[in-house]
This record gives sequence, C-alpha cells and structure tokens, in this order.
Amino acid sequence: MKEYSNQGSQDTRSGFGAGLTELGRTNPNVVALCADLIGSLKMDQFIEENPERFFQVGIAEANMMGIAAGLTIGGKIPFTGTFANFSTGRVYDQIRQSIAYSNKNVKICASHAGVTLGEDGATHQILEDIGLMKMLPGMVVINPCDFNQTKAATLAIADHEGPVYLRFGRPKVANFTPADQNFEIGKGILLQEGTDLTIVATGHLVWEALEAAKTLHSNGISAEVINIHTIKPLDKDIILKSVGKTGAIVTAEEHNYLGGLGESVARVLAENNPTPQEFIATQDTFGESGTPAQLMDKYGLNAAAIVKASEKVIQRK
Amino acid sequence: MKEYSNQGSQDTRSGFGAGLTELGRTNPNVVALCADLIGSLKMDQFIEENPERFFQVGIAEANMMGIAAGLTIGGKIPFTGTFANFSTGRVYDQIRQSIAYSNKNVKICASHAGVTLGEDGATHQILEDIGLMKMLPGMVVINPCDFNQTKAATLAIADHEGPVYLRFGRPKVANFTPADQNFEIGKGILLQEGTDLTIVATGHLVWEALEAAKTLHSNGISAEVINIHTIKPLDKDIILKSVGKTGAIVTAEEHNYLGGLGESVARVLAENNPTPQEFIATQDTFGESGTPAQLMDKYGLNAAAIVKASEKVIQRK
Amino acid sequence: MFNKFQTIMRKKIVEILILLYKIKHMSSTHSMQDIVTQVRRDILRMVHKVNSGHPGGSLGCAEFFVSLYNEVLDLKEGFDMNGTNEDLFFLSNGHISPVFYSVLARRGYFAVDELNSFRLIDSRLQGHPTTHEGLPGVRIASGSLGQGLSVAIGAAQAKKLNNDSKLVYALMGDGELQEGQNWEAIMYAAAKKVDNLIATVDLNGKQIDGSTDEVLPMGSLEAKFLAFGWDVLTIEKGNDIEAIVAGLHKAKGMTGQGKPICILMKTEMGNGVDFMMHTHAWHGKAPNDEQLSSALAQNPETLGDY
Amino acid sequence: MFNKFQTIMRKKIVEILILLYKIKHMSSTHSMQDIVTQVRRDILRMVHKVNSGHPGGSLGCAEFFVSLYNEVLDLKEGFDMNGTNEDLFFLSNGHISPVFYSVLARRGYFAVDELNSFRLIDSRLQGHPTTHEGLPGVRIASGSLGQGLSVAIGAAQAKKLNNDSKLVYALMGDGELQEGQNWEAIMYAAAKKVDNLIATVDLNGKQIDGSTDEVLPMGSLEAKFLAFGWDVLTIEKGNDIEAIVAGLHKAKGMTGQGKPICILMKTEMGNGVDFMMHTHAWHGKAPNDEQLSSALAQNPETLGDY
Ligand SMILES: Cc1ncc(C[n+]2csc(CCOP(=O)(O)OP(=O)(O)O)c2C)c(N)n1
Ligand SMILES: Cc1ncc(C[n+]2csc(CCOP(=O)(O)OP(=O)(O)O)c2C)c(N)n1
Ligand SMILES: [Mg+2]
Ligand SMILES: [Mg+2]
Repeated sequence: MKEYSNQGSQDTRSGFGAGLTELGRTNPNVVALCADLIGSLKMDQFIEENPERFFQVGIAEANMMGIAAGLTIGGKIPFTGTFANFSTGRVYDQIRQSIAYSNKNVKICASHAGVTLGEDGATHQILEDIGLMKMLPGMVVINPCDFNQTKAATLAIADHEGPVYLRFGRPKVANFTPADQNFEIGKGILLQEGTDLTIVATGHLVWEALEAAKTLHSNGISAEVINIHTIKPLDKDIILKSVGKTGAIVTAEEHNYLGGLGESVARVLAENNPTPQEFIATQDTFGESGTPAQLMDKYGLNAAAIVKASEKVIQRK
Repeated sequence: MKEYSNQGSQDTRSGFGAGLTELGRTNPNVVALCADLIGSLKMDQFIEENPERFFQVGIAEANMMGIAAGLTIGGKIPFTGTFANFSTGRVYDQIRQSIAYSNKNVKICASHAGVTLGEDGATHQILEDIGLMKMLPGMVVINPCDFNQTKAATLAIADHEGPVYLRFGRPKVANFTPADQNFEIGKGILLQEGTDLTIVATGHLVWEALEAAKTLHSNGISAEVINIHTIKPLDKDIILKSVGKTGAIVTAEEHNYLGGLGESVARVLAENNPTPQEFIATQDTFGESGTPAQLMDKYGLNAAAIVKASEKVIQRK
Repeated sequence: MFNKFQTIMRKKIVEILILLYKIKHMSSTHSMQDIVTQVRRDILRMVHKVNSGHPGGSLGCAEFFVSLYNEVLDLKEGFDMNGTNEDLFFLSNGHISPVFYSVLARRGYFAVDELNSFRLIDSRLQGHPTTHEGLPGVRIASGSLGQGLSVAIGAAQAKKLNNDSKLVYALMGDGELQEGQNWEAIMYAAAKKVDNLIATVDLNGKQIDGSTDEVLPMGSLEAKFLAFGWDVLTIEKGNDIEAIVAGLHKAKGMTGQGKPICILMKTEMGNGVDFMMHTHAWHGKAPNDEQLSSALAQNPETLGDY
Repeated sequence: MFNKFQTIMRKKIVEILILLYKIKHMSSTHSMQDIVTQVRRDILRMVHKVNSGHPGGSLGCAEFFVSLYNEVLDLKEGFDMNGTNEDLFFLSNGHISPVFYSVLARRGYFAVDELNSFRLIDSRLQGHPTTHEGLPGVRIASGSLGQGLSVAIGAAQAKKLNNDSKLVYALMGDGELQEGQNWEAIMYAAAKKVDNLIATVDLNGKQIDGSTDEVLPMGSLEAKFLAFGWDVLTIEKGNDIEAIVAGLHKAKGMTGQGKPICILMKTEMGNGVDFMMHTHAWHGKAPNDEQLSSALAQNPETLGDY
C-alpha cells in the first residue's frame, strides 16, 4: 500500500487564501469580492496587497454574484467569497441566470461547507451545495481534499474559462497531497490501488477513505481509493475502469446522499455498468451544533463508517 | 393492455387552480400568496371568493416565502404561487431555513416547470427544481401528471402536515386519470403491467410513457409503466418490485438528468438491486424558446425518445 | 370599527402601563438591571465554554431582551407554537442566540441549567435558534440573515386574520439590513399596512468585517425607513433599560394606525464588558479564561449562575 | 486627479452634445420619431407572429431605446463582450426584449430580418435576452427580474479599474424594484460611489397583476432613491424623444460626482397603440390579427418592415 502522511493539519480555506494571494501577485485580472466574511475566507492577505482589486459587498450575496458577473464584462476574473450556503442556496437564481446561463467567468469560492463547520449549526451547514451547483449547465464543481490541493485548485480555476464552484471547509484536516501538485480539473486521482472494492471520495472524506483503506487492508480487504476532487465534470473513466475491476463501490462525501456525488456516480454506473454501491453521506437530515469530529462521527462521515460500508458492499457483489 | 383515454386536454396549473378553489370553500385555514402572477397560477377564483385570505406580495419571492412561514404560526396553511424557478432557485435559502428547517406547514406551488413553458425561454424554464427541493430534509416533492391528478394532489397536500413542493406546468396536456381519484402522497401508481422493462415517469412524461408503452407493445416489447407523482418520499417498493421482475428501467422526467428523479432511482437501485437504466431527461443544457411540442422533441422528452431508450435498455440486460 | 376601538383601547392601556411602570420604576429598575447583569454572565460563560458563538451583539442587546421579556411583551403562561392571544417576538439576527437563550431561560421557558448545553452536540440550544429541536420560546429558525422580518410580517398578518389584537415584535441587526429581503419586507409591510408590528434595529454600527461604515456605509436608516413608509422612533440610549422600556411603550402606542413601526436602537456592541466595547472584534469571538474572569468580575452574580 | 479632469471634460462634452443635438434637432427628431414608429411595428409584428411576448412595456420604452441607441450611447463599431471604451447598456427587465431586439437590429447589431426568428426554436432572439446564443448587443441574460442593476454596477466598477471613462446604463421596471436585490445594489452603488452609472426606471405604474398601486404600492421612488444616496432626476415625458434625450444628457452631466444617477422615467405602457394604453392588460399578451391590423394602421411603415 502507498503511504500517505499528514504534513501538518491545516484548514482547506487557508489553502484557498494562499492560492488567492498568489493569484493576486501573478494575475492582474483576478479580483476578489466578499460579503462581510473576509477573515473566515482567508482573504486578508490578498486584500492587503491588492486593495483596489477587492470589493467588499457587505451582507448582500445576491448583489455580490451580479457584481461579479458584471466585472467579467470588463475582463476581470472575479473570485467571490462567502460561506457555502450563502454561495449557493442563497443565490441560486442569480448564479443560474447572471453567471451560468450568461457563461460568465466567475469563480464562486465557498468556505464552511458541510457539517464540519461545527458549532454554528444547521443554518450554516449546507449539505446540498454540490447538488445545487452540479445541476447548473456549464458549472464546474470542485471539492479539494486538503490545504495543498485547495491551493492548487484555486490557481487552476483562474486559468479555466467559465464559471466554477470551489468548495472548501473550516476545520484543520490532514494535509497529505504534494505541495507542488498540478491540479487537473475533471481528472480523478488514483490514491490507492485495490481489487475488492472502489472507494470514491471527495473533500474531507478523502483522508478518511485512505484511513479506511488501511483498516480494510489489515482486515484482508483490498480497497482502491480515488480522490474525485471534481464532481463536475465527473471523471467517468477512472470510476468505470476501477469498478470494472472491483465490482463494488462506496462513495463518500460531506453532503446529503440526495443529489450529491453518490447519486452522480450511481447514474454513471446505471448507464454503463450497474454495480452495488453504498453511500457515505448524511442521510437526508439537517446538521447541528457540535465539534467537527463529533459531527463526522454522529453523521457517519468518517473512516469507521467507510469501513463498515465497504464490508457491506463486498457482501452484495 | 389497459386503455387510457384523454378526457380533453387541460393544463395542470388549472388543476391546481381548481383544487385551490375547492380548498377555499372547505378549509378555512387555507390562505394563498402570489408574487404578481395570479393569472398564470390560476388563483383568480380563490381570490374572488376569499379576498381576505389572499396575500399579493408583489415581485418579491423571498419575502413571500418568509411571510408564508409566518402565517403558519397563526395556524394558517399557506399556498404560495409563482413560476417554478422563482418558487425554488430564487428562494432556496429562504425555503431551507424558514420553511424546511423550521418545519413550517407551507405548500410551495409552482407553475411553468420545465421546458414546456415554451417561448419565454431558459431563464424561466427551470430543469433543476425537483433536485433542489428533494435535497431539503422533510420536504415532500410532488409532480402530478395531468389536470385531475394535480387537483387531487392540491387537495391532498392541505391535509399533510409539513412543507410540500407541488410542481405543475403551463401547456395543455392529456387529462386521463380519474376525476375522483384519491391522491396518496408517496405512493406510485402502476398504470400498465409489463415484463420486459419498467418505465418510471413523472409529470408531463407519464402520458408520453403510456404512449411509448403502446408503441413498444406493437413492437413486441412489454413495458410496465409507473406514475411516480411523488419524487420524495420515493416509493421504493413499487420500483424495486417492478425492476425485480423486468430487470431494466427507464426513468422519464422534464428535468435535468443531474439531480432529478432519474438519479434518485439510480441510487435506490444501486443500494438494492443494480439495474441497467436509461435516463429520459434534459442532458445538462439550458432550455430555449419554442413551442412545448418542439421543445419536448428537441430535448428528447417524448414517447419516441422513451421508446428508443426502452429498446436500448433491454439490450443492456 | 373594531380596529378603531382597538387603537383607542391600546393607547389607553399603554398610558396606564407607562404610569404603572413609572410607579414600579424605582423598585423594579434595579431588579431588571440585576437580570441584565446575570444575563451578561450567562452569555459570557456560554460562549466561553464552547469557545464559539457571538458575545458582542448579545451583550449589546441584553438590556433590550430583558426589557422586552420582563416588561413589554404580553405573554401567556407556557409555550405553544401558534402564540394565539399573546405577543410574539422573532429574532432575525440569530447569531445573538446567547442573549435570547439566557433571557428565555431566566423568563422560565426552560430550565436555566440547560444553558450548559449551548452549542453542544444533541442540544436544543443550537448555535443559531431553531424550532427543529423544540426549544420553547423559539418560533422560527434564524442564522442565515435577512429572513426574520418577513416571518414576523406573516405572523402579524395571521394575527389580523385571527382577530388577535396582540402585537408582533422583531429584532434585526444593522448590518443585516444590507440583505435585500429586508427591503422587500419593509416595502410590503408599509404597502399592506401591517401596523401590529414593531421591528427594532440593533444599531450598533458594526458587523463582522468592521464598522458598517467601513464595510458598506448605509447612510441614514431613519431616512430609508421613512421613505419606505414606516413610522420611525429612535432609542438613543439602547443600553439603558428605562429608555428602552419607554421607547417600546411609545412604539406600542403608535401601533394600529396604518403603519408598521421601526425602532432604531443605538447600542454598544459588547456592552458591559470594558474590553469588548468600542470594537467589532467580539462580534463572533469567545473570551479565553483570563478574559472571562475579567469580564465576569465586571458583572457580579445577581440571580445565581446556571 | 484623473477623475476630476474626467468630470470636467465630461461636462464640457455634454454641453457640446446638447448644443449639437439642438442644432441637429429639427431634422433629427423627425427621423428618430420615424425609427420609433418602425420599432413599434417591429414589436407588434414580432409578438403577434409567435402569439407571445411582452408588447406593453416594450412600446412604453420605444422612445427611450431609440434615443439611447441613436443619440446618447457612445458606441464602437461592431460588438465585443467586454465593451472596452464604449458605453454599455444593461436591460434588467428582460421581458421587454422586443424593443431591445428591434432597436439593436435597426442600429446594425444584426440583420433586421433576424427579427423574424423572435421566440422561435433555435433562435438567437430568445424570449428573454441571453448571451447564450451569441446575439450581438447583449452582454447578460435577463428575464428573472431584479438582477440587472447588480451586473451593471460590476461592469461600471470594472470600467473604473480599467481607467475606462465611458459610462454604464441600465433599465429596470418599476414593478421590478419590488425585488430586494435591487435595494442591495442601490445601497451598494451609493456606498461605493459608483458614479459612472445611470440607471433608468421605467415608471409606467403597472405590472402583471395590475397597477403597482393595486399590487404593492411603492410610495415615492424618488424619496427612496434619495434616501439611499443616489442623485435622482425625473423625466416627466418618458415617451417624448426630446425630453428623454435632454434627460439622459443631463444625467450624463451629473456623472463623475460621487453618486450613481437614477432617472425616473414616466412612461405609458403600450404607448402608440390606442387600445394598449391606460391598462396593464398588454403587459404580456400578443394582439390577434385584427388587433395587429388596427395597431399597425396607427403606426405606418417608415424604415421598411423586416
Ligand atoms: C445570509 C448571511 N450572510 C452572512 C452571514 C454571516 N454573518 C453572520 S453575523 C454577520 C454580521 C451581521 O451584522 P449585524 O447584523 O450588524 O450584527 P452584529 O454584528 O451587529 O451583531 C454576518 C455577515 C449570515 N449569517 N447570513
Ligand atoms: C424574479 C421574477 N419574478 C417574477 C417574474 C414574472 N414577471 C415578469 S414581468 C413581471 C412584471 C414586471 O413589472 P414591471 O417591472 O413594472 O414591468 P412592466 O410590466 O411595467 O413591463 C413579472 C412579475 C419574473 N420574470 N422574474
Ligand atoms: Mg451590527
Ligand atoms: Mg411597470
């Protein structure tokens, strides 16, 4: 088995902040907008270095999305920043019409996605944003797994022409992908080869999937682990190839099992190669207050849950 | 084969209007709200008969959802009316927090869903609303197939305690279900028995599925047709039972194939009985102007498309 | 007819209330102030324990909540969701849940001990108020800003439909007024003459990223509400119980006259804790142990800590 | 520095423009009026052909569009999305696409013949304007109301970043101002001194379900914009070319002074067709054959039908 080691836990939103800072230095067209959450989005450094390229919109997310769309018309590449709920559900129709349908080059950058935002509770813990954004034609949906990958993704989306949804989180999590990685939008990454089942994970669940694979290995089960950082466009090839070999799959995401990565994978399989699948995801409930670890545990979003689901899905082959 | 005959084409939104009128006479707690689209929503009669129980909110859908939530606190059963896009995407976060998470007894009634609204074009043709609403915990999602069923559904949801999304359309379509039907939320209806494949359809696609089954029959293929008027909670039993017999399935909906009924069905099957599935739905594109019939044809949402998909899915068994 | 009679009656009642209040005043202000001090302690201890939550706005509104729940709202015993024949209160700026929870508990809606569970897993005292867990006193979830006024309007219109003459109150943040939904609601309430509604703005001039002037200068809110057809009243001393009670009673007297009422209440974020005042820094940050000690020392126990 | 110079220059230019306009006036008003008449015919024939679309608001804004595109906007040849160094126009109330399309075609953005394809399948002339099909002249999709002003503000701020001294124009419906996003945008534009922006409101007092007063009385829009920190200018005769041009030039002269400019333009929905005026009935309804004949008879061909 390949070894992955945590280079020191960091929050993925800081990866975004680092990427944005670098873009500020390298790409004069990059501008940033925020709806009264600069610190949470780690935008301080970009703002300090490029005050004239920063737009503080106040608590008015709909307006922020429209302004971002308008800025593209002057050739800018706007990065909007707010919490994931206010980046998606709050402004769905604005993104739909002024950004997606108008094909504007806006990068919607969303922090505090999922239950791991912790104590603020359900009103802030969106578990539907992947589904919301994946349904929009032309939208790219990315959920990187750690600090390094979030930074790399932030740099990569500036070079992609068209709307992008970039989702990241609040808590400190293992940082284990290479600092110098090249982020390829839409290309899943094979992290661990295996033969008994495939685990396809995104975001914070990728590290958990690697941990699960270790446990499974010691239980005599060989799990293939794929990091699907891009939910749309979905890398069908890597999934189908893996499932063609393993014949069973577990999907893992910090999201409702309705509408998210799991259903996208189920659809691809139903169309191409129907396969037993188990879903690691929240079970159509709202979140709640608690620490990230408590919530991952209560809502079945950790390595232990992946191990159980893996053992179950193998039985169903 | 069972015979279904069109009792005279009518728009499903008029079924809603008829149901609302009846509720106005029978249930004093029912109130209605509209965001400057009374005529389109067929609310005129209700308003004429119950002016004091009608709230014209103007072009302010977010406010309408909040007001509806507030009205429930006084024991009212609010029915909100506007186009499907403005009933869902425009107000997702308001529905999420003030209605779904707050578990308020609001009925979100949405007309002009899908491409069949016709000439107004993509900004109005939402193809994501089923997905949007199905991801909300506690939300019931209903898409009836004709005038009679829409009326029956309108009456039924008044008696259901909790938030409901009721989706209907603009064009006149075949009215073929019984006028006196009892609408059971969450219970699929077996319309046509068959052995070679299952067609699970919702909304305007149900009639098309019946037409397809006729053609398939004359081609020697026996199709089972199920009307899934309720997408959430999904009637897993009727689907699994049918697929257990037929071993192949086509889902049909006037919706993006991402996030809708098709993916919900794919998930249920992946969890229980992986099965070849084809998806009749829009293929992740925006709609456009045109007549309903032209658009159903161009976007592959009619009997002919179902026939093709059915023939294909059988080959994949 | 009924409405007119109602208005006159309400005015008379308000006059009597103000008189009663003034009589009660010398003895009762002290005890209301005691509650405020205790509420401050609750807030500080709650957010300190879980190292999260929003002390700044909570402390700034402590006098308002205590006045509202102990002197102004006409409440029934117990709690039911519909709140028929009692005044209703809606908190739109849900992040100041600590002050809401403390005052609800101290008013008897649930055991004071339960404040211990604030923001913990499996708690009814969620980070932002919710009905989902069935906490008595809460009628709507808030947290995503900008939604509460619409809900309050709906509840007020339901009261009218039900011939329920009690009033509906709401509280919003000033930064929160940057959300467009509020202006939809403000426009609507005036257009539909929702005159059984008193909406208070916590005018502390601060939000997360700085002062409202730094983030998004909002100009005169009074001019805006007036232009939108509301009656507006300013409470200059929004951290003074007497001023708040007088303002709220005055607002009560203005209801029933065809216009919704807005109270612009000037408060100090972090009020009552010296190092939390005159800054936006404590909007959403919990004190550490040392800071807690210092803050509590400034607010000695009065009614007993939970 | 640059800004100040820019402002003075702009004022001078405007003065010259007004002079030129007055000279040109006797000959050109007539031809502008001719364009208006033809645009009306286009609108009527477009919506009649597909038995759908929005003639009312389109007719009401015909003079505005003709004035804007033929006399006011500073436009480059051809069309590119970024619109660097030219004035930009954004239509927020996208349902009045017929007048927009007709004027764009008559101004040479695309062949007049293409008006034939309005609302047909596979057309670039969608029911509501879109960039998706690549129609020259359109820079943003609209149709879902309330979004255009935000976009215009973004474009205006981009111009400032790019040191592009040209202006940004937007049009909104009056009913559309019930959408809260507009008030977010209105608050923002004043707060951030977006003073290269001229936003016009089609003040026809009507929307789908009736007059704005019946649907949701909005009170004084002037008072609202003023309270939100905008400069406001009223065009009393919003169907009079001369008045519109003068108003727009005046607005131009007010730019660059730290405030966004709002023009309240009083129009008559359905203007130029007797039976379509003084009612909201034709907001979104196409005339039948007979009605079309009558309407066209009132507006004889001038530049040639498409
Ligand atoms: C829709 C939405 N956007 C952003 C936030 C994040 N947020 C929470 S509180 C806050 C500032 C609110 O300012 P104000 O209303 O003045 O409250 P105060 O800071 O004075 O307590 C923000 C931006 C939110 N909760 N909801
Ligand atoms: C968000 C949204 N809600 C509702 C509609 C439906 N709608 C289209 S036009 C219109 C009325 C607009 O009124 P106004 O802006 O005054 O335009 P006018 O009728 O004067 O042309 C409405 C409600 C819409 N297009 N978008
Ligand atoms: Mg504040
Ligand atoms: Mg109008």
